[in-house]
Amino acid sequence: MEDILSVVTSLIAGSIRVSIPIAFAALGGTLSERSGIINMGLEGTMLIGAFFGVVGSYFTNNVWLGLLTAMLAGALCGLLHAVLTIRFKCEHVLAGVGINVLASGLTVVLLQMIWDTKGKSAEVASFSNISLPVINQIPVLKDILGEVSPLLILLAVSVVGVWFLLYRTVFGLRARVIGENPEAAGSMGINVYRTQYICVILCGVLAAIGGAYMSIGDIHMFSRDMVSGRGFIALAVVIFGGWHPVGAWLGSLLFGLAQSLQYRLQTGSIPPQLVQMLPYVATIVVLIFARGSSRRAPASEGKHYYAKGEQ
Amino acid sequence: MYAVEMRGITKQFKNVLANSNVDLLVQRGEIHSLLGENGAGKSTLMNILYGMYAPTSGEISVQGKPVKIENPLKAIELGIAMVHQHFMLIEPMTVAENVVLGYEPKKRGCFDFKKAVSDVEALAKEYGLYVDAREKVENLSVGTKQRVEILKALYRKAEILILDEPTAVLTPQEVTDLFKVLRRLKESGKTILIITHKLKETLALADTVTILRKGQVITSVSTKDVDESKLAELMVGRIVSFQAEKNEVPGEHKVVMALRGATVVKEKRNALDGVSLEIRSGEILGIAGVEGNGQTELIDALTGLQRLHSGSIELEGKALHTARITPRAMLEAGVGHIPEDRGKRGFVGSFTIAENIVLGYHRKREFSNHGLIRLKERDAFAQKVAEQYDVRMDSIRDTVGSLSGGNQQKVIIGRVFAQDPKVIIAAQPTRGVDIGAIEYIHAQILKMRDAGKAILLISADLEELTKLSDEIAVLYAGRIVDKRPAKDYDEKTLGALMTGHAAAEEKEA
Amino acid sequence: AGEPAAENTAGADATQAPAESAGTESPAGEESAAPAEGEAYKVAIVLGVGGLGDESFNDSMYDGCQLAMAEDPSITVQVIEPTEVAEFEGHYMELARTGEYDLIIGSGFDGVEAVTKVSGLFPEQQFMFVDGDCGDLPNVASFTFRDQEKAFLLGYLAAQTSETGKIGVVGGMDIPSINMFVAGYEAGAAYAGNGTTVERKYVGAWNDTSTGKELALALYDSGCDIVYQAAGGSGLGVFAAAAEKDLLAIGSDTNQCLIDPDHVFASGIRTLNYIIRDGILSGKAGTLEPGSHSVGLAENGVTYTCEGSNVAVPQEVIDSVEAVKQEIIDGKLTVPSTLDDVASFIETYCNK
Amino acid sequence: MTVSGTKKKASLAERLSQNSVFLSGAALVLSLIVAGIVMLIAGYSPIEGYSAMFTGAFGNVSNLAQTLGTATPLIFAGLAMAFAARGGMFNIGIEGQIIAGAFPAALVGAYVQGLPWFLHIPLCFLAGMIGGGVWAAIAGFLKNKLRVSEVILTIMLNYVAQYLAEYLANYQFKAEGMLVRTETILPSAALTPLVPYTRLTGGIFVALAFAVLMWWFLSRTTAGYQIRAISANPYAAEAGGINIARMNLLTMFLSGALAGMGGAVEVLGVHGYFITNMTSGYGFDGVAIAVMGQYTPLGTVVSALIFGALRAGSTSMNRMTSIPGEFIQVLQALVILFVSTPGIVRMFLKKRRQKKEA
Ligand SMILES: Nc1ncnc2c1ncn2[C@@H]1O[C@H](COP(=O)(O)OP(=O)(O)OP(=O)(O)O)[C@@H](O)[C@H]1O
Ligand SMILES: Nc1ncnc2c1ncn2[C@@H]1O[C@H](COP(=O)(O)OP(=O)(O)OP(=O)(O)O)[C@@H](O)[C@H]1O
Ligand SMILES: [Mg+2]
Ligand SMILES: [Mg+2]
Repeated sequence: MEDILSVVTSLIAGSIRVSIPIAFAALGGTLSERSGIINMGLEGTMLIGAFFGVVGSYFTNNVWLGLLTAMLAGALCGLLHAVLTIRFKCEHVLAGVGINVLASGLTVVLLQMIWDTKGKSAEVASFSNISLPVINQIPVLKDILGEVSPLLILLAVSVVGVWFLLYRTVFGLRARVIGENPEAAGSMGINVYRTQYICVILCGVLAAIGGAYMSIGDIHMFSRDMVSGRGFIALAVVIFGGWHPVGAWLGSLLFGLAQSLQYRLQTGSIPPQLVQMLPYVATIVVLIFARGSSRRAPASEGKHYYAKGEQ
Repeated sequence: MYAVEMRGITKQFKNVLANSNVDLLVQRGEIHSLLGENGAGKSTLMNILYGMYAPTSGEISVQGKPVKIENPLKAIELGIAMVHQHFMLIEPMTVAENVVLGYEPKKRGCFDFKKAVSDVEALAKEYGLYVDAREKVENLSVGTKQRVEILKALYRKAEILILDEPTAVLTPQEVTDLFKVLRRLKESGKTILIITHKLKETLALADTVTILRKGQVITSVSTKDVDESKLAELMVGRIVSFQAEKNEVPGEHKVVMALRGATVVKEKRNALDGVSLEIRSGEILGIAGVEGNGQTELIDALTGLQRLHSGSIELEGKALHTARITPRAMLEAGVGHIPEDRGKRGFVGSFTIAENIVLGYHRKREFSNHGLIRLKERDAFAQKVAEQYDVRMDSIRDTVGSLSGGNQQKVIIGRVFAQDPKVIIAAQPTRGVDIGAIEYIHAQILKMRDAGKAILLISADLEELTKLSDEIAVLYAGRIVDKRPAKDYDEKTLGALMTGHAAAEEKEA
Repeated sequence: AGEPAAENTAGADATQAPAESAGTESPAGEESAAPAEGEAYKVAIVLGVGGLGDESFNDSMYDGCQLAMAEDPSITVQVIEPTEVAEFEGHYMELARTGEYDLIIGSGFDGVEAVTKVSGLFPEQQFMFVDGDCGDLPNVASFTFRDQEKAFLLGYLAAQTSETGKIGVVGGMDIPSINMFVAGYEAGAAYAGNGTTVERKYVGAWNDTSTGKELALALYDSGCDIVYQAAGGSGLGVFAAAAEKDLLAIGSDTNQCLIDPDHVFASGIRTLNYIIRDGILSGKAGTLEPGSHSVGLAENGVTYTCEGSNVAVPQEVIDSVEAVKQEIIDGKLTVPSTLDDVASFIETYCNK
Repeated sequence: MTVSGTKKKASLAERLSQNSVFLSGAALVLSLIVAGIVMLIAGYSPIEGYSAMFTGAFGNVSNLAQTLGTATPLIFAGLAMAFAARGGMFNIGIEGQIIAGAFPAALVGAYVQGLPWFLHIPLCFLAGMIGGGVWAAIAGFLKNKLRVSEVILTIMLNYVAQYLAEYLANYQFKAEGMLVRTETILPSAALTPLVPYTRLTGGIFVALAFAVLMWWFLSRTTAGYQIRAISANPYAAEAGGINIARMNLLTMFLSGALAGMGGAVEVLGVHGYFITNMTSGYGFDGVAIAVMGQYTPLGTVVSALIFGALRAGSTSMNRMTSIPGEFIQVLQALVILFVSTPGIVRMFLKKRRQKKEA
């Protein structure tokens, strides 16, 4: 009995950990897509975040400054994406693919310039788990959430923050309007571009935090291409979560659960590839059953908006 | 002093001169109508005034002050508001959110939804524009959507209101309501610029009319000094006949297509509720009704776009098997379809005229050979149809999206009529089309009738309906509530029946 | 520091090893005229996919080149980092075609076919190949490692060190070259005879540190107290997990005790760098013997070390591991190299 | 005089700024310059790097052949993406479909015996097309049935394909030896290099033929017409009697079949067997290639050739210089971004013009 309980708590704690980087990126993706800009560059932005988190932490020896560096780098990625797609009308998908390729190359080039290696950075100061008061007194729950990464708390704050931003502020209302119908927004005198810029930059920041969690939250270094496809999973989670911040979080948790289950189901008796496949098959199956609730994408997503006189 | 003074406005698009040295003078507190054929440049001129387009050259003064209107924000600041031809509404959001957009009430930095609702309700009450501020726009009827658009303008304290073809999609009752509102606005000192193709409305509502043709101003006249035919002549440059010739078609009128007890359920509600009708050869059956009362479902059912939940469709006396009711099967059975929303269902904007003229018929032997397109035959056919139906174009390789609304409609009409259909489902065939084209389209429809086709005509334009139809059925809340020969109706009773009043009254009586 | 498998010692041994046993002391009188001392000797080395910075295979190869250059300044090395397996053949071909290089070094079981083909086309060109068996080619000296032997010792060591009776291994991928490690490790644990069970998990990627960590955490959570990583870059996550849980881990390829001395208590070692160095030097001396050479514990091509770790391993445990090592060197034990062979190994050696 | 002179020049620049071929070329140059600057900053010589790259891509017949050979699977990947886009579908699952095509092609190549090459090779292609097509059609089918975005479906199916193929190549169909791969195909199924020791095989002609075929299909067949109509306006297409669900399925199948061809050509021409990780990012290159080629077959072929040259050139830069290969990745990213963003080049032209006028 106790055994089963400890298996379950370990599984849930694992799901939460696995979901953190994906959730940050998906949250960013949600924000960006709600304003009409598809960000395929989540993967690359996460990688940049992971790298610059380590760079900042390495040079300042302060993990919070490391996180700040990652956020700034993420903001730059977002800005690049925004300039390309909004100012220069680059196809959204392509801008994202470009950022992914760029991040993958650039991080290694910089890795070599700073640490003279192409594999991994030096070990740097990183976040250690903090003990949550009250929760660490409650049986069972303390095994799951008693000791958590401070970034998990930041994630919870971000989910609420993004939700608040989108659904409670004027800015969010305008962003959602733009995602649906930028022409209407423009005709009401709303500055479409500025709103989109802000959303995409914030998206970059969030995705970068997700990446930074992997490097200075989960382990204490950067290793090349360490994001390993999580940005694409986040992209799927955005859709899965119905373009809603809470949905994005729940979607990430669900994927985290499947992944965490996979890690535990690998016992050697079943070929591992078949187990590794599980989270991806599970996602498809969940989609099959959740179809009724699947909401539609923001109507103008991926389209270019031309303010008057342009074109 | 003029509320709006536009002088020497020229607008050059890539290869179209949309406005050429246009002068437009609008008195404060008047209702000023813009009239002109499709593509004459009316919308362009108004978009310039609203800051959506920058003019290539020309000057604008508002309330006597020279201004530069770089963007809609500037226009709003100047007290100008615009209700567009295509509504600029955010469908999944509430009325209140749509109205306050750009000038949202805030409470402690957050969007104050409650205040937005109460503001909108107060405004609606003040001007008699009833809407539910908490309702999502996607659930509203067209007329209500329009009211939302006007509320948007009033919320911005607009002094000058531009309306681009506001009546094209309204029922007579809604038009009457709208005009009441507009007159009230005029009385409260607001200036109104309105674009419409309907001469009667222009004469009834406007003080002054400016007529555009091919991007140039022909003249500006007071409505007191003109009548319908004079206006039409000014507009088209020739005399337009309004009286469509309509004679009884001789011979037996067989039932070609029939609907028996057709029911369509949408969102748990019977959108179409046991409807039965018969469409006979050589006759036009008109359907009158307010949008949202089942017309769309009726059209979709007859063209195979919508599955029936119960009831049946008969073609030439034979009931169709449910599985056979698909758009393709209906097309191949000879049911031609002129869709109500031409931009949505009617054509593929990025396709050429030739490609659009065969859409739906592209599989026919004439145009395809074992799955291969017979380009030469197709293009020759398209050329012939485009010429026959008077599509104004450079070449059949132009995209349909680049044509004016009237010409787009001609492409669709040509496509359907050229295939020698047995039945024609014509929905809003002249919506947003200029009077020259209307005249032409009406003549074509009657020609089809005279050739023995069975025609179902669905139109929001009661004048069109009574003029063309042999018989009219009134659709209300998914049912046929009344059906009589067309000559037995006048617009007033029709209007009342459509809104459900008369039916109830008659029942009571 | 009296541990016999200390890295430096191991290295020193290995320096000799290939020269002693791996066929480089070929009988003189080969036609290939050995270039005189001081004469320029050009080497090209084609690394494995993934390139430098893996702190493992490729870095070790590169280290070997640098060692050789340090020893003999007349040696120059051109390093090539392919990004995909499909590039190997093109690289070998181009390098051989130029005729400029005295020795071309290739690597990896996935490059065997390419080098076999190219060496056949350019019989005059001398090749050296590591970590892949090229068989009896006249101009290719190939070296393979019996990694299962050191993994065996690590499994044997881990089983004796474990307090929970449960140990784990995280492999990079379920592929034969990784399963060599896993098989050796499992067999070694069984050979300890104390009923220790082994659980294995695979990351499915070489750069996914996060998954490496999660898999290790899953192993620790299920009761393992030692996890062996054979997952390249992903293995770094295993060490992070060990630190978080304050449990033990075992490293691979190089002395990874140095990464986290408090938790990594042992590490498998390949002396790939020395093999490369000696290959280059004997190539220059004209004594590099073609054909396939297999190096294991006996040849000091692979070994293990606890050097640098702060975790104390009892001397009697070390002694028992050394004893087993000697058994393997003496050929009394044949360590299985595939998972399929583990069962029969246990049948033969453990169930008596 | 001078006034009219500058005017003429300005109009030339203006005309150039409308010419997409010129813009793409200029973007290419621009990305080379920017990547060169990055190299300089990192302390490498861009001149050395580029000359090695250029030699490697075009220097002699076999290098040129290498470029074309490298471009071959990229053409297929790009066409697959372009085709789906022309049918209104966003197929991000090309990577998985390449695997799904490569695997059956390898099996047919290895196990079907006694066929002459002119039957065996087409049979392998067919297997590849069906494999890739079916894999993509799964996404199409689920999209129709469940109204689930094909983006999620294809991303997930990429992983499923990868693990499934890894499993099959590791257990059911594993060839002897250390590699996780299938048996080597029979000689009758192998595409032999056109230029010895390069990756260039007859596959390039097959790829070009498929590009022409795609153009022909889209513009000359009713099915192609229907597919295009759906992506341009599904509502009008539906009213025109076009079965959208069926056509979506067809679009995905054919797109996947193109990707599967890419996998089959790689197996028959380069590896000789299916091996895990053989796709090496072709899928995402395919996305970039198709978008850069504006979803037209010709544009796709041209941008695939550019990518092929970059890849081939990078291998030789790697061999001939000490510049790390990652710079090529940076360069490739810049090419993607600049070529697909003609606005940037236009802005440069404008700036130049303004300077001149000032
Ligand atoms: N954004 C644009 N780009 C290029 N041409 C345009 C654009 N907008 C309008 N035009 C062209 O300018 C001309 C005038 O169009 P406009 O919409 O002003 O006509 P209109 O009088 O409003 O017609 P309708 O009665 O059909 O609404 C047309 O030929 C149209 O095709
Ligand atoms: N509108 C039509 N009216 C009369 N006959 C038609 C029509 N459309 C198609 N046909 C005929 O129907 C037959 C079937 O057409 P065809 O096989 O080309 O379509 P299809 O390929 O089955 O369509 P899809 O592309 O949807 O699979 C042909 O002989 C064609 O001439
Ligand atoms: Mg207009
Ligand atoms: Mg057919």
